[in-house]
Amino acid sequence: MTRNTIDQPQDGVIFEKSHRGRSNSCQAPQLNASETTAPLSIPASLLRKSAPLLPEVSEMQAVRHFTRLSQKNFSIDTHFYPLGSCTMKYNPRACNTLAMLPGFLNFHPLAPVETGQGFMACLYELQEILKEVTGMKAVSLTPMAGAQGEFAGMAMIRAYHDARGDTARCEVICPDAAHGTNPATAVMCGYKVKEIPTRADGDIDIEALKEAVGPQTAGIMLTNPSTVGVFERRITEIAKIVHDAGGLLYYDGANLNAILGKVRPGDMGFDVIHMNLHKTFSTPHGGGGPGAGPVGVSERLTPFLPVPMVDYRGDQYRWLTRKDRPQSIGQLSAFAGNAGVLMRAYIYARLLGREGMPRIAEYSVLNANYMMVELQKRGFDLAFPSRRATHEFIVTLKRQAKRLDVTAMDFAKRLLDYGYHAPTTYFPLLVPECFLIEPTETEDKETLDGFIDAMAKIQHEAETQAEMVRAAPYTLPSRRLDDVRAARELDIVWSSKE
Amino acid sequence: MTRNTIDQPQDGVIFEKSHRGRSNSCQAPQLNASETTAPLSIPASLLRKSAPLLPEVSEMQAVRHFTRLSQKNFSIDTHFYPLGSCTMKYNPRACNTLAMLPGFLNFHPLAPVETGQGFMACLYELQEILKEVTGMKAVSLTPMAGAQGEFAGMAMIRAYHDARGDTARCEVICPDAAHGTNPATAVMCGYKVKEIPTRADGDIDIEALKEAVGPQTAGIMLTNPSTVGVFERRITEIAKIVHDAGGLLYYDGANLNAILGKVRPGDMGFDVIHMNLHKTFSTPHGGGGPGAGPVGVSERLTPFLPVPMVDYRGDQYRWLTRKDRPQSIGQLSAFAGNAGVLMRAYIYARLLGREGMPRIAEYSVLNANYMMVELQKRGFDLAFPSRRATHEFIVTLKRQAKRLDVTAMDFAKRLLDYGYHAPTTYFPLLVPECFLIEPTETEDKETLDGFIDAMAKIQHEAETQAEMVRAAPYTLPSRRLDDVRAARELDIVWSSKE
Amino acid sequence: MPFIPHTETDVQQMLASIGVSDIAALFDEIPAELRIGSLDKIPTGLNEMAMSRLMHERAVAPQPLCFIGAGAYEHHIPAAIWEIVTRGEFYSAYTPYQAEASQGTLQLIYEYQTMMAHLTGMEASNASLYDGASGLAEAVLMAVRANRKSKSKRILMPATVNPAYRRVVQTIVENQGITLEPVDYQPGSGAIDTASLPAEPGDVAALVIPQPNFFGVLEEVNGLTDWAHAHGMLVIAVVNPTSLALLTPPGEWGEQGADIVCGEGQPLGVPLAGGGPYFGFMCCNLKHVRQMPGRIVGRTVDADGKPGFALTLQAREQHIRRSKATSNICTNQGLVVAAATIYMTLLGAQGLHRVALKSHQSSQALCEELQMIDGVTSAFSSASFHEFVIQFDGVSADEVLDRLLAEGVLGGFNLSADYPALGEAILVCATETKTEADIRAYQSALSRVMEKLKGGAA
Amino acid sequence: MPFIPHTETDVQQMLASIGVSDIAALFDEIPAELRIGSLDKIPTGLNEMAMSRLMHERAVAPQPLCFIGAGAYEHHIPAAIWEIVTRGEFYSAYTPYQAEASQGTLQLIYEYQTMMAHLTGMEASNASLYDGASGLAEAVLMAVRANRKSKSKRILMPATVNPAYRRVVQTIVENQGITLEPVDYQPGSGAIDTASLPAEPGDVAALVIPQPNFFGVLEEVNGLTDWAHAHGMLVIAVVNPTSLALLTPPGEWGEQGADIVCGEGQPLGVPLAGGGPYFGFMCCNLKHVRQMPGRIVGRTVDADGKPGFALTLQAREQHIRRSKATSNICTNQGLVVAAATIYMTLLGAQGLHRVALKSHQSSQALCEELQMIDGVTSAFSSASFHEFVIQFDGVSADEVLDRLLAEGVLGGFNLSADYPALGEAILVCATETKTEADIRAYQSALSRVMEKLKGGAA
Ligand SMILES: Cc1ncc(COP(=O)(O)O)c(C=O)c1O
Ligand SMILES: Cc1ncc(COP(=O)(O)O)c(C=O)c1O
Repeated sequence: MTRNTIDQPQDGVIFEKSHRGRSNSCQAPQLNASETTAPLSIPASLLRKSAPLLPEVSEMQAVRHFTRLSQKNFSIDTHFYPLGSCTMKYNPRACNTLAMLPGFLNFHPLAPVETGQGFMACLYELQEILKEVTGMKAVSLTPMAGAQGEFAGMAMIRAYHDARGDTARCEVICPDAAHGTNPATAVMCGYKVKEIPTRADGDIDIEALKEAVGPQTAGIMLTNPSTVGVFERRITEIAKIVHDAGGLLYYDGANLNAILGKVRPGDMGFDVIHMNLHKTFSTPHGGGGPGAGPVGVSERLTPFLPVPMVDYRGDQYRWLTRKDRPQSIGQLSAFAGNAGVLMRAYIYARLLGREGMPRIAEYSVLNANYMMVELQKRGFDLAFPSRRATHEFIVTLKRQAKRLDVTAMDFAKRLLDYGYHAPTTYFPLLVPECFLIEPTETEDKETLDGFIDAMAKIQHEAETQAEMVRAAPYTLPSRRLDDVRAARELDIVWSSKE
Repeated sequence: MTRNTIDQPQDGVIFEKSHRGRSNSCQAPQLNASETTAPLSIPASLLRKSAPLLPEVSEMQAVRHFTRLSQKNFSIDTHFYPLGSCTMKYNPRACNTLAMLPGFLNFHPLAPVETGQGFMACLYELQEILKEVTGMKAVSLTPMAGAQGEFAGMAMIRAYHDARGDTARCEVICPDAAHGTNPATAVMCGYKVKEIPTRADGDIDIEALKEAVGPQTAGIMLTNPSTVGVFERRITEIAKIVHDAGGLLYYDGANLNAILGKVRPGDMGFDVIHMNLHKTFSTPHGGGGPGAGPVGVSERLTPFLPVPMVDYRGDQYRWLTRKDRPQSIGQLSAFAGNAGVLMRAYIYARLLGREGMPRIAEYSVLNANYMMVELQKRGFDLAFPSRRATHEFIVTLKRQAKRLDVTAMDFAKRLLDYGYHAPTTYFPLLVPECFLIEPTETEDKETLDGFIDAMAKIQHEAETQAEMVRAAPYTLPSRRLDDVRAARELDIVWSSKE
Repeated sequence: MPFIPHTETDVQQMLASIGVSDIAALFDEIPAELRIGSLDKIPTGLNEMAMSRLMHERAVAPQPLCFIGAGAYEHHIPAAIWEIVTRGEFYSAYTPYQAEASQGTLQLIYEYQTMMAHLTGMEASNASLYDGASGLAEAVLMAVRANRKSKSKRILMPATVNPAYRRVVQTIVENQGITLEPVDYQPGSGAIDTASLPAEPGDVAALVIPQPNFFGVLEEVNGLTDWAHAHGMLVIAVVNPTSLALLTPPGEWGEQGADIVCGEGQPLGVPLAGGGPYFGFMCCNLKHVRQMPGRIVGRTVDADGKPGFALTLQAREQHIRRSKATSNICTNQGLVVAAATIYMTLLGAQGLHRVALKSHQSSQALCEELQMIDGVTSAFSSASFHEFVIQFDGVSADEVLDRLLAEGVLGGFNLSADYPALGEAILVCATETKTEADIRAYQSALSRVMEKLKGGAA
Repeated sequence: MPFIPHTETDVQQMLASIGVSDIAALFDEIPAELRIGSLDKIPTGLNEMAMSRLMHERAVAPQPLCFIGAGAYEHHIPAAIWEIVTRGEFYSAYTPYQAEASQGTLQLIYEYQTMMAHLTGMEASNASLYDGASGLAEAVLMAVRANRKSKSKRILMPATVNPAYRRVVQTIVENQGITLEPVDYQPGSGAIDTASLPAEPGDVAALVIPQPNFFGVLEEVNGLTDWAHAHGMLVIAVVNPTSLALLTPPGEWGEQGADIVCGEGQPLGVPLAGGGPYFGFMCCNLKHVRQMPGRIVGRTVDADGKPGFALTLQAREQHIRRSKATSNICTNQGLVVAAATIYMTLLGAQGLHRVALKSHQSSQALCEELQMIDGVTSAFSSASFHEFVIQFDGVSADEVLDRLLAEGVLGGFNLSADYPALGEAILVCATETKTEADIRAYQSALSRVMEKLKGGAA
């Protein structure tokens, strides 16, 4: 007799709760008589003939529906969520509350700057903070997520080569472990992608790199710590190789947790970096976004930064546009990017302060190394056993998959039953049956221990009742979902026929 | 393999998650050196020797703990909650959002009125609205819940008699169906309580009333519609009987939903009324409070109203205190009552407007009558089958209890499994095995039909698998709880010994 | 129709099922002469947009620097608190009568009870009363019931108890024949003079002891408690919960500790908000728990033997015991208690101690600064918590406060009406929200005001 | 330590388990010469109380009456929306990769897709792009991929498309060799003159059609669509979602409807907030769905055969297809989409229609009022939605706007830089938030300003 045996009255999609003619007049504007009856100045050929199918529900139905939907999610506010490369740390509630003060929400992006000085002061100071923490010369906040930050970075590299007339550079190098956005971005900037392999110890194959670079090399896209969760030790050498070949170095700074306040991409020799404020600076993931992907650059790329940026001179903050920065690659959004996300990151950065930043590195790395060692002690295989973990590390379940036919995905689903979100599975692609595990600094030791115990229990279950594990989860709003059918029998828009 | 078979990592009381030395420094003030080391001017004999046991958890642990706790509740925002006499209707979110604007939250209750004119304007207008809707001459908003409103009302009745030197009136009449707060309040005001019976048709036994009144009668406490969910048809006659005997009439207006904008207690002849804004005016119940229980009075009780009240003259709102109203029964709270609750009720009242109020009566009564008739059609017994329902009505499960040994409580618990909060059970006390059902106006027909179906299904279950029903619920965070043990083995404060 | 989901079709189907032709028919039991037309004096409904605009306009108010306390205190409120408390599942739930469907609220209250018991040093706590003042009234009623040694309805109520509380207690208890007898304070110290207490007070049910008292001054709680117990009285402590992180908990006052502890919970994460909703807390020891008013949550087990929570000892309450209940209280201040519980959780013992200490230090610093102004003197010599009284020499307190407001400072609470003997005096509060710059701002504003007023007088 | 739960004991136990002596040892793979000292230019940390005070101070800003639109629109936002959206379970969840643990987010997106498809008259919708401008860039890239009949990388981009959008598209598509070719508008009507379109446009991948266009004017979308299709182009519609409650949905433009529909979602319940986060929407028909960028949610069944939701068609995306993906987009604007979904649910078709109609009527009324002022003329004759252009005779638009601001009115967006041919002209918007009194207030402020400026000029 479980929760699932009785259909709950509030289940179903919102359209199934809709009732023709139900209206929620409290939210609609009142029209006076002349407004409803006056003939429209719009020609009939441009007018809609029939109303769109939108839900017709009461306000309470809506509140109940979406409140109940929310309860079907795992989230940081409810669960441990050790999703590697995603930095699911605590999102301080104050960042939300303060960013949503009415005075900030009402600021029109095209209003005179006098009406938004407090808002713009926050953005300006965030630029300064990010410069310092990355060791770059200048920062533009405008990219709206990591991938757009990557785009801005690669477009700047291209603009730089173009500005020097160095137009034969048509190739970008990426390690095979790179996040998918890297190659996709390079292509959006008109480049071809050349992959280079990762060595067994997790570092880049420097010999392969040497062979790959040449006059066709526009640049390289790297992450350090890399996406396999180790610090690239020969980074200075790599920088020299690429620079000597005339290429520039792009730093995918989606995950800065492990190095915040410890080592700076600018000091490693990188020319451009993007940051994911929705990871390191703890703005919420919101079930998929929004994020913010500011870019920082070294001296030589400064002229090319995307606009707008915020400037402070005398006693007023103002927007810098293409007019002020003629070599800029241009605008990436209609206004100033995901400003509200930037506000939340700013508040977080000020709460941390200079002393809080290295602490993040220290405790996120401590948590990752502790989990890595403990899981190894419980018999799990590490992908790079000779290395320190950074903010994350990789366990490979290849052995389990082969021997017991219990895959990483099965472990992942069973973890959900135990009340833990699964780690990142099957990324990076080069490690088979992998779990990329990132505990973050905001989790306590008891929670890490609980997760480690759950892993050990599932291992035991896999040995004794593999069938059961393969059919997990059991305790969630849905049992395992049929992805294949989702793609084959495409149902992406509800219709009442069924 | 259910949710309950695996202990979720976040279960347990907050003290079990506490860890000595864990601190959440972001929320504590910074002390400068002199502040921590300076010798205190407080004598050692008055200083605490050891720190109190409060949880030592991180901010995220706290957020996760209380977020997860919240998910264990039923609520209006998640469930149909037809709890009779409680008016669980939709609490518009705007009432909360707008009442929590920073400009309102920062207003100190003792600050000069200049700094809170907007706030006080709302309270003043609420007084006016409540006067109009109850038909009373004056209103004081200060009582902090229904029971305190009752207290204020009975204290005014006493003050009135006392002021006239009519001091022999020592008795208050209550129907046997009255809410428990009524007799309890009468006693707090120094009165003895005389109960009079309810007739089989739900009305008061007028003959018994006539016998009960006399020179000892201070007044009568009535609800109309009564707590058995019917409208007392001979109310004018009753008023006359009591008034003729020199007593006053108290109207328990906890539930005005059924008469809002239709008929007014003032017009029925009542001398004093309290209202539960947390019912009729849809301020949230908050898991037990806070509420607000304003009192309205007829002309003769006006001088005795509790203070403060809000006055408007010329162009400033100001507080009226004992100084302005020397015959007042006095203050009931340190400041002006549950002001934030009053703000929410004010917003709600303005959203409804004059046309919205009778609509509440119409649709809450429609919903109740519909459910009553449909349940009767499905074979359930009504307590007062000859009567119209008001905003609520009573089903008695006496037959089921006798025949199947399945009680109202068993039905109630099984309803939880079906995703419906149970109606009020075992109140009023005079109807055996009763369900007092109040759907409210904000529920749609599909929801009512769903509930009716669930009742029918449970009836069927009771007939075919009574054992199962008696052991419900099955799908909630807890199975049925042992109340007896809770009282016998009193555990009301957590201690680490166990 | 705002908030009403019915379509015309629904209505017709429902009426048909009931067997009436229109909604009006459902009101046919109401005598025709009682039915009313429209509610003319109520404005027509606004949509949310218009209402939102109106409220935003009304919420724009001057936001002066606030140094008023006098029972409601400005403290930092962590953002997490109200974001969680206003979640629908807490906000829109009823009293947890159906325990299985209310484990969230119930467990939270159990945790609250535990925190309050530890903070006050007592064995039990209820789930809240309306506010500090009415809570004290309930404590007085409880003391009269609970004091088995005494048949008296006399209560000793010192003049150092918040005057508003005394007024509320008077309103609530007078109809039951209970009398409140004053105990005076010593003009120099601002506290009750233990030495001058009567040796033969007669049969008295209880002594009320405020800590800190209304002047912010600390009472000699140990001596007072022992004296009261020696004369067969119960001791009712009225305390500021923040101060308890620093001060001896009532459970440890004197030889045996206080018997009933109550107070205003507002300082624990509740906004000023024009005076409410706040909440009253009440604690006692187990031997008196059956005399305590208000709800209580207990831990028990469910049918599977798993721990769970439920309301308990309900036989004390009006819905069971009716006219014999410990109080008429039903709805309490649940949501505000949820806020306080999260506040205490976020602060912890260490954080709350820092709040108390910082508030104390700030008010000490402010008091020293203000005394240096010509014409301003500190009224009392005793140690205080985070409030203090200053007296003005030859100028009106009202005038001073008005002028301070013009300078953007809410200077304090005027004591002249309640304590005429103090002359022109105000009660001033500084909590952890006040920075050194704020303190200087007050000091310099008051300097300017005093200079002008004295100059004008000269 | 803010946000870090570790106690000293925890740290020691963890270090011992790892087998190192201190945390510094965990960084031993980082070359020593790269390690840095302290971040001197970053201020020291503030506690939440201090930060909260700072932000409250910064949030105090003049709140003039706003008549600026130009891509970001002030609409009423029901309170329920952001109270629900900021619930932790939506706010702090990740992208729904683990479908079973993300049914809330997934179902919501499925519902969103359905609403957007119906609103635009298309068969499919993605789960969002960053904003309207970058969404248009993605639409351009998609059109080049999707137009099988054309090998061209030429796109016709009318001058009536928001200039900021055109700049963004330029930035994003130029590196792939795509060219944007302008199409001019008719000076009198403010719309593209269908009649004067070239008979032989050559091989072009797509025509972009804005509706309403940047001037607020309605384009002849039917004629434009048919012309484009007749010449083998795809049609990319850039639309305002509010307007779609009133105007022909792109799926019904001309004979065959638009091929790709995109636009800015901000009007659907998203606050102005200095420019973001907003979201871009994109819809198309099923035949093009595999060319669409961005996430898509599909309904499927679980192991018990019960309906459930999951991300689908992921082979289009970068994490699977890498360099061959339809776009590099990964993180999108999920939470803002949640807000828009709740907005559309609360408003319904009827409510949204009223918002559109009221906005239209308000702006019409305002336009008429303003034109009556001496020196103010309306620039265009065509029908418009909720924005319009006015021109000033002999006075500078900047000057007018400055003086209006001094009167508490944000008068509009200055067009002079983007459209020098219009002279001194501004784009003005009025939505349903503007009352008759607001309209009069603008009218009289502008009258005063014009009088002064003209007087000064004379
Ligand atoms: C290493 C890495 N690079 C790039 C990205 C892309 O960032 P976004 O999702 O914000 O576009 C991510 C995150 O998903 C990432 O983990
Ligand atoms: C009929 C009736 N009277 C009085 C009350 C007491 O109101 P409160 O709980 O606000 O004190 C209630 C509600 O519980 C009630 O239903």
